[in-house]
Amino acid sequence: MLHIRYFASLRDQMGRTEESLETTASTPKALIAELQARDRQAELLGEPFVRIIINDEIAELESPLSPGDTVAFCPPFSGG
Amino acid sequence: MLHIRYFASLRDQMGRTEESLETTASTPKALIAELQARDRQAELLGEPFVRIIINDEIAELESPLSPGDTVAFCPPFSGG
Amino acid sequence: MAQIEVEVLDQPFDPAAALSRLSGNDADCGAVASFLGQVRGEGELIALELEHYPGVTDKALKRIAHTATERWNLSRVIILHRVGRMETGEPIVFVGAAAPHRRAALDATGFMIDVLKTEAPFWKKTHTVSGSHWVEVRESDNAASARWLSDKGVTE
Amino acid sequence: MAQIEVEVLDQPFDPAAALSRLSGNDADCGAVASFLGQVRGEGELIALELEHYPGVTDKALKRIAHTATERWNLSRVIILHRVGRMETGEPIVFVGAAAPHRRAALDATGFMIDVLKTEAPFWKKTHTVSGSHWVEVRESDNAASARWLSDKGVTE
Repeated sequence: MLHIRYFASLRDQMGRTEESLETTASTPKALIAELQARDRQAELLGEPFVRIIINDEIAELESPLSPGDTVAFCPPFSGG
Repeated sequence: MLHIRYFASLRDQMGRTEESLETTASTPKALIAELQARDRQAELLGEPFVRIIINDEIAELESPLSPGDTVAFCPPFSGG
Repeated sequence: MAQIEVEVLDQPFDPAAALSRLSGNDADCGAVASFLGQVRGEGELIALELEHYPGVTDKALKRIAHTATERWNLSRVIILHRVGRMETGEPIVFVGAAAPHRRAALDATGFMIDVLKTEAPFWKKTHTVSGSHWVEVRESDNAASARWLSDKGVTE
Repeated sequence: MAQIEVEVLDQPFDPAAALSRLSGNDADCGAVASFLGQVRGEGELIALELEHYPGVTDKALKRIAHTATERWNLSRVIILHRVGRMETGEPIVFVGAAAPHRRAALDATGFMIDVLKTEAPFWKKTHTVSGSHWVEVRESDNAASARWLSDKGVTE
């Protein structure tokens, strides 16, 4: 199982703040494909500008995922 | 006649703060030559690092001098 | 060892007090550079709202401050960043560096504000009379940050 | 039109207050950069003394501030410079710029402090336990200033 969080405009897009998902996805890339197969709003998660954070560390599309991990999908950062 | 001012280390070197000089020097370069002919401490005034200010404006060795002008000889600026 | 002060705040802060802490009273620190970002009043703006990823932002800011102290010879570094709702003129971010020499202080300050824009999970939303929207990232911000970052990004 | 505040002071000044004036309450100024130089305590230093050319320094600083407002889009500029005798930790110089965008504020601040070092008639003397001497100009200061100046130097 993975914990998934959505931030800012991606939260608006997905219509939810977080969810838990039973999945065997072993990378964010595989997870995104699974979410896209499930619902149309997830289309945007595959865009190159999306930033991925796994267990509070900035990660990549191909970073390894383990059961229990928290994966966050973030739009481009715009602080400062 | 010209008014001459010396600042910081050049004042120490010349042993005076200011002086007035009857001269026909029409550039700082000519004035320096005249001062050097007069006393040995003026040697340093010909060094390339010396900054010249005429009537409160930064000037050059070849800038024109007129009677009554104030010419200041300054070591390199070290503010900030 | 450089002193590092990093804070994510949900209440207004005082940039002048931050500058005073930064300039401190160390004997070894002749140069203090700082940058303050505040809410710019634009046409229809009512308020700016800053969302962040709690825990991750704090860690990201500490990492940026720490990287600055590794790249430059610094005595003190400060990064303060607001979250929540802000009105026109309120401070959003304050970054600064105190150093023995001015180039280190100036460069470290530019580095921290540029890199913060792309490496810390903050998101800005503007509330205007005609609606609310998320602020788009400017390509120039990405370029400014990329200038400082190696392939490895900001180091641990 | 940018606001310009330039002052040569023979008494200590408060950099935090200067930052507050700089950040002001204009709607159009989101970015405020500043640089503070203060007396660095070095081994035997007792005091630093700053001589200047009255009248000329003031004019030189105004020119530098004015040139900054011509080169960058700025809302406010401050240059404050101490003269006289100062102890360790006392502020010597404060320069800063407020602007709609951060790059202008940061670059203008770097420009002003770099150019001030070679274009304004100030001279530093250190008083130490073993004697007094005039501070030598560092070649790196000349290079930093030259980076900004065209053949014509700072414009009228």
